[in-house]
This record gives sequence, structure tokens and C-alpha cells, in this order.
Amino acid sequence: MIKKLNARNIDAKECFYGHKACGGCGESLALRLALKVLGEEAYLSLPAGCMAAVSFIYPNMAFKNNAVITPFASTAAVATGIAAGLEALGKEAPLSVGFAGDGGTADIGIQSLSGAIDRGEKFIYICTDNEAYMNTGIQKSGLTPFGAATTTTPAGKAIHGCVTEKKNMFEIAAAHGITYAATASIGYPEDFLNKVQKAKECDGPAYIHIYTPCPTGWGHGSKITVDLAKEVVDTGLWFLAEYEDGEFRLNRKPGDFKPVADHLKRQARFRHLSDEEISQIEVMRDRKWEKMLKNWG
Amino acid sequence: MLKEIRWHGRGGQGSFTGAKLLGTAASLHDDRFAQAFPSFGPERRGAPVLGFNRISDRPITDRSEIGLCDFIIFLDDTLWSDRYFGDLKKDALILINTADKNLSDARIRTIDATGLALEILGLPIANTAMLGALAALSRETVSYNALVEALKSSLKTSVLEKNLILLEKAYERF
Amino acid sequence: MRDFKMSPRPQWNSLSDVPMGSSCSSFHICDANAAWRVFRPVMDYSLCIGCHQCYLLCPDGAIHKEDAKVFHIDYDFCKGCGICAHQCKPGAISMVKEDQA
Amino acid sequence: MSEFAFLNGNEAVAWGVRLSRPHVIAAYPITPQTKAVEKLSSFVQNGEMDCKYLHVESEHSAMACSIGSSSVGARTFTATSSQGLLYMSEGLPYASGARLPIVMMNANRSIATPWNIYGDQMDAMHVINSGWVQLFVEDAQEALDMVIQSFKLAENHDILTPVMINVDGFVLTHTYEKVDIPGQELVDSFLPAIEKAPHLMNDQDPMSLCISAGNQHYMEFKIKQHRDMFKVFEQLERIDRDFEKSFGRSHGGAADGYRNEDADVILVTTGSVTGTARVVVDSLREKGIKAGLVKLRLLRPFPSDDLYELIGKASAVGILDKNISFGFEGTVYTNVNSSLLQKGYRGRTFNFIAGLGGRDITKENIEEMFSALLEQKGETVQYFNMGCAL
Repeated sequence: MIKKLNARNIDAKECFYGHKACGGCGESLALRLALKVLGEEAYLSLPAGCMAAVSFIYPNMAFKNNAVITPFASTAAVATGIAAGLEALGKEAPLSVGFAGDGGTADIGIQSLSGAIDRGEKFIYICTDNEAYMNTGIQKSGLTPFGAATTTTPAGKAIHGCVTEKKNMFEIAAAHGITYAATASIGYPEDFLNKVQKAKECDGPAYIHIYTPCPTGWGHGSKITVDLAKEVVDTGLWFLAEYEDGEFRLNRKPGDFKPVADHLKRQARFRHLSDEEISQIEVMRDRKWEKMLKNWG
Repeated sequence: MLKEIRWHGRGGQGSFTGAKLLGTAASLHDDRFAQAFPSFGPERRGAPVLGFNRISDRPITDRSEIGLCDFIIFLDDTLWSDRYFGDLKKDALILINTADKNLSDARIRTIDATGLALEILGLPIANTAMLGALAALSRETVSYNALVEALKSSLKTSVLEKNLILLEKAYERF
Repeated sequence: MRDFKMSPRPQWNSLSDVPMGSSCSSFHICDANAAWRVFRPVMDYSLCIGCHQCYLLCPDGAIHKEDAKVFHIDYDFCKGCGICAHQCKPGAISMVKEDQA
Repeated sequence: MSEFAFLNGNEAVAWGVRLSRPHVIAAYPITPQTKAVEKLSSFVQNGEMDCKYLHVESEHSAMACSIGSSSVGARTFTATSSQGLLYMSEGLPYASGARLPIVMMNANRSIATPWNIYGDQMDAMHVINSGWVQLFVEDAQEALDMVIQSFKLAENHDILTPVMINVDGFVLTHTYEKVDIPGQELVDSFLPAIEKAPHLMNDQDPMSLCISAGNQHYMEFKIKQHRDMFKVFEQLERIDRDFEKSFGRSHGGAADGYRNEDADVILVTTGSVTGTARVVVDSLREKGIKAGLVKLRLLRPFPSDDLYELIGKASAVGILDKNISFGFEGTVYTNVNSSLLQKGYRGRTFNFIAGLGGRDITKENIEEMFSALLEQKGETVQYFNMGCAL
């Protein structure tokens, strides 16, 4: 039986340090926590993006691990290449992990992610989702939520922010028949730690999609990053679930959702939304939950 | 000595397999140098295709297509037309797989390779018979024994014996 | 836990000093991040209940755990984001303006 | 024990790879490279090669997987062609910048559009600045041998640069000829197991790779890479000499001459057309015409010294380009011209564009090229075997 991980028993060692991410960066917290579980033995692949840009700037290298920046589209391909190389060289139980953002996963990297999952070799892929291309200056990605203002979906007079909903990467990954997939949020850090632990132990590809607020891109105070990541789950706008042995499971079934409006209004990217648009977001949420509860409940 | 040979067939008839067997025989079993190359491209079953051979007693470096030939081999008589006389070198020959006895020209040799193949293999695969005919017509191009060795090294045992018989029968026709 | 030594900034006198490939030793850290801060977190140990939340949630890993109840802030790498203070339920951490600290 | 076989260029490459014992192959099929990856797959599936074969979903990932496996020190091979090379081209400078000793076969093919699967060298020229060693071979034997030599070259700790072996599509990839397949033991002693370079990922001293460097550091990284590439000439020559000692045949270094010593006119070629040109040179020599050839085996690094030496006192030099840089001229011509200018060459140079999209380059075409050189007539850039007037 694997020991449940929590704040008290995680490894005190830091494997991600001195990086140049913005203060209060949710993504960097997700990486740091993941590495507490993965350990310094893991080989890391990160595409050109925030996390690569803040941790490989010569001469400052923020990862303790072996780590590589990959072509943007290629996180999963490089990670599986590393796994194959290590295996072919005779290393026992090599651990290769890809970290990519929402754009690097759901948009430009989706093909190589799909190919890598399909090959069925063991590797872990962690998508740190902050809902836009932050490194290039907050442009819309395939995971930008409905209503969010980004620099390419501004709150214009004619079109009021992003008009599409988030791609469902968790179910896309699961649809490959992947060994393990999960969603997480840095607002529920211990849940995340244990999901990374599961991914590490499982025999095959694993995908974890973690919600990671970005103070710079979302326009919120850096101190409330973790608050927002908890609220988003409590309002039902994000969910904690797993896919294992071919079955979906909801980890949290909220009784009453916390009010969506209060949560959204704490982020500059949603401040332009009308009451009507906020109600629309609630309708979308309810529709999604109805389906999830029916299918996975 | 340089012999340039062109095979005409339809996709699926084995014209390139014939060229490959000929090249294998000449280069690995006759102590010669040989090239075998197909008409390049996405061949479809039934479409007219070409195969090429160069055979020489010296290393072959020429990589251009073969225009003028020492032999033109037609695996399918529907592909033959008299315009191909223009592609022959001096003293060159055209070898046609046909049951038609009326194709008479000093530059043409015919053999009913399909008929022979059906009789011996039970399949209308004519390239082995054409190789036998070629060896009979020009021992300088390829020897019968080299063809036997090439068949032995290239064919599955299940079909080898019958092909050797077919080769022999075709060889004996000339 | 900070278990590395700060690396000196490399000096290149000739191309032979330049690393082979676009590579560098991992955990090669030359520059601190202290200058990023406007406010610094200050710990009142008398109020700390050892809940570990500050240590768990620091995006920079700059709060180190000495033992189950003693947390030490690495001011060289703390960026002053305020997550630790905000998440500290007993209010043991306060954010103090750098020039008043 | 070596054995002779009747192989096409793709199969010869596959044999070269098999004998080199790579740890990882990651490849995506594309005409006319397919037979090479099919052959390699069958070696692996039949247990004749102990190697991880990654069935990637694209050429982009073929290169990315190769970067991953090479960055942990695994001997890595991939193969592509044409559009595939262009699709993976983003990864090429990653690999060369990170000094990863990957070896790749590129089956030279035209670039769309018009869509065309036949051979020319447009694809290789698209990526000539990618930092890869660009090697061109003339026949199937050279293709096989150069796979083995290329691993040795790429993995040399002074070089650590990926190598692209260019094999002309169809003309080489699909043409069968007699090939000497060296024995495994001999190859093993010539090409021992890869010795992991210290800058690659390892458990003892973890490394960060493909890092970013700002404007105060980037240039030195790139100039180091550039300067190191010139070391290829010496190493390739040494490797080829050692190869000859072991295998009894050699292929020349960066450039090779044929009947060039006393030649009045010289044609510069890359790849398979060299063979056809040899036939023409022989027939011209029989007529008393002092024609010669220089075969460029390397385009990157570019062998300026060898080229100038091989050209000697020829009064005119023609450069046969199976590619064109639109709005200018053939790329090999640009390179040769620049190099000859630096060396102070005083003869005339002509550029002969031929063979685009698989158009045959006939012996008559090559004769015409030599007559243009002999008479020093016509435009500087000329087109051959065109089906219509310009």
C-alpha cells in the first residue's frame, strides 16, 4: 500500500529552485510539488514556454534534475524518446516526465501527446493549465474558458472575450485508453501529490491535468493564487477526477456550488462579464456536471 | 560488355521481380556487375510499369534512364507496339510473352510464357519463363545456372521447384 | 531545504570556455531573486502551529522545513508573493515592506 | 564474414544501420524512404536487431524522439525525405545546437508544389543551415558504408554533430546493385559502443539541455558550434582511412576528384548523378577532351580547400544543381562560387540546373554541359532537359 502523501511527509528536498517565474505563479508551484513526488531521478522535458523560460536561462538552471527544453510541439515525443533511450541503455525503471502548459498540450502539442500515449510506453505528462499562452503575453489557447479576456480575445465591444469553451483534454487523454489520467488543482495540493504518486507507480502512460492560476495573465493579486485554484473547484468550474482501469471517477461531488460571480470577479480577465454572461457560464457548468454525474457518478 | 534491358509489364505481373532476379543472377552468380531498377513512382495494380537492368563485366555507374536497349521484354502482349523498334540498339531483340504466332519480325522472339506458367505453376506469372527465354537467347547476358541460383536464393521453397521447371522448359524453347 | 552552493557567474576567455552544446549543469544557480520583493514575509514563531501550509504552498520553495515546527524563509529566493501569509490561518506570517523590515 | 547481396539503396542503408547497432530508431514513413524503415522494422520485429523502434506519429516527433534518446546518450537513427524533412526541420537545429550525434538518412526528393515524389535535392538545400553535417552518396555501397562512418563521425567528442546522409530518391533508394555487407564483428571493432559525451544527461551529474541563452551568451554558443564543424574534414578523412584498413574500400574525404588532375573543364556534382557523369567523362577523354569531375561528398561543412585543390587549373567549372533557389540560382553553385572567389580562382563558372522533380539527367545532357564549359558559351545559369523553350 502506497503511503498517502501530505504536507508533513513529502520530501523536504527542493528540485526546482531559484527560477525566475512571476511571484505567486501557480504553474511553478505545480512543478515544485510534482518534483517532491517524482524526485531528482526523474528526467524532465518542457517545451518552450513559461516554465522553460524561467528555469533554463544561462547561467541559471533551476532544475536539480536532468532536464531539456523541447520544440514547442514535442514535449511528449522528447519525453518518450528519453524513456526509450534510457531503457535501451539498460537503466532500470527510468522515469521520464513531460510538463507543458495549456497551449503546449491542447493545441500545438496534442499530436505528439496523442502519438506518445498511443505507443503505450511508460511516461508521465503533466499539463499545467493556466488557460492562455502566458509566456508570449496572454493569448487565447484551446483551454481558455468562455468569457475570458486575453490579448487575442479582448473584451471588445462586439465580442466579449473568448467565445469558445475549454477543450476537454482529460477526456481526450482518457479516450486513448491511457493507463492513468487525472485532473487536479493546486488549490487541492495533497490530492495532486497523490495523483502524481499514482502516475509514478503506474505501468504505462499517465496524464495529469492541473489547474494553475496565473496572477499576471488573469489579473489577480499574487497572494490569492491558491485561493482561486480552490474556489474554481468549489464553484464547480473545474473538477477533480480520475480515469483508471478504463473507468472514470469523480473525486469530489460538491453539494452546493459556491457562487460563480464572486470567483470570477476576483480576476481582471472576467470583470467585463455581464450578469447574463455569468449565468451562461453557470448553465455550461451545470450541463457539464449533469453529464459527469450521470456517466461517472 | 554492357547489356541494357527494359521490362514492360502491368503492376502485379512481376516485371520488376523479373528484373531483380536477373540482376541477382548476373551480379551474385555470374561474376558480373548489375543494376535493377523499377519505373519510379506509385505503381498501381494493372497500370503499365517498367523494370530496367544494366549488366556489365565492369562496374556500372551510369544512373540515367535506359532509352536504347539490347533487349526489351514484354510480359504482356497488349503493351507491345511496333513503335518500340525505335528503342533498339543494333542487333537488339524484343522478347514478347504471347500466344500469337503471327508476330514475325527478325527482331522479335515470342514465347507463350503465360501458357507455360499456367501449365506448370497453375498461375499466370510469366517472369520466370521470360528469364529462361532470355538466358537461351543471350548466354552472354545471363547464364542459365546463375538464374537457377538466383531463384534458389530468392524464392520460397514452396514455389521454388515448379519455378525451376518453368525456367528449364522456357530455356529449352529456343 | 537549500542543498546547493551558489555557482559563480561563468567567465569566458575563449570559445573553449563555452559549454559544449546548449547545455549547462543542472541546479547551476548564480543569481538570487531577493531584489524582486517589495514586501517580505516575517514569521512570528509564537503564533506558528506547524500546519505546514506555508511550506507546502510556496511556489519558490523558499520556505524550508527545519523540523516539524520550525520553518525558515530563504530571503535570497523569496519573491514576496504573499501566498504564505495569506494561507497562514493563525496569522503567524505578516508581510512587511522591505524598507521597514 | 562479409557477404554480397543484391540490395537497393534503402536496404543498404538499413543494413548499415543494423550493423551499427543503434539503441533507438524513431521514424515515420515517406516515399521514397519507406523501404528503409520497413526493412529496419522487419529486422527489429524478427529479433535480428536489439533496438527500440518508436512508431512515431509524424516526422516532427521522429526528430523530437531522436533528440530525447540521443540526449541521454543512446545511439539514435532516423530517416525521412522531402516534406518530412521540412516538417521535422524545426528539430534539426535543436539537435545540432545541443550537439546530439543523431544519424539520419534523407532520401532526396522534390518539394511540393506541384506535388511530386521523385528525386531532386531541393529538400536538403532547404535545411542546409540547420547545423547538420550534410553528406551525399553516389551508390548503395557508399550509402551502407557511410551510415557506419557517420555514427563514428557524429559521436566523435570533437565533433558531436548530427549527420544527414543524403541518398538520391529512387535513383539510389530504389535501384538494386551488388553490395558488400560487412561482417558484424568487423563493424563492431570499427564502431565500438557509443561513448556518452559529458554534456549529455546523466545520473551522476544531471544536465540541463537545449537551454536558453540571452544576447550576451547566444553568439558564443553558436560560433563554437560553427568552428567545431570544421573539424569534420579531418575526422572524416581519418575515419575513411581507418575504414579502408578494416574493410578494404574507401570513399574519399569531403570531396573527391575523377580524372581532374589535368582537366581543362570540370563538372562539380553531388550524389548519384556523379556516376552518370563518370561515363561521360570517360567517353570525352577517349575523344581527347580533357574533362574531369569533382564530387562534393560534403556540403556542410563546405570543403573549400579540397574543392580548390581538386579544381586546379581548369579554365571553366560547371556546377550541376538538382535544386534551385528561386529568384537566384542553384544552391551548390552559390556555395562553390563563394568558396572559389575566396580562393582567388580566375576561371569561369557556370550553373547547370537539371533533374528537378525526377527529370532524367541523360548522358547527352552532361555532354552538353561539358560543351558549354569548353566553349564558355551561354548564360551563366542554364537549364537542361527542359520540355519547352524558356
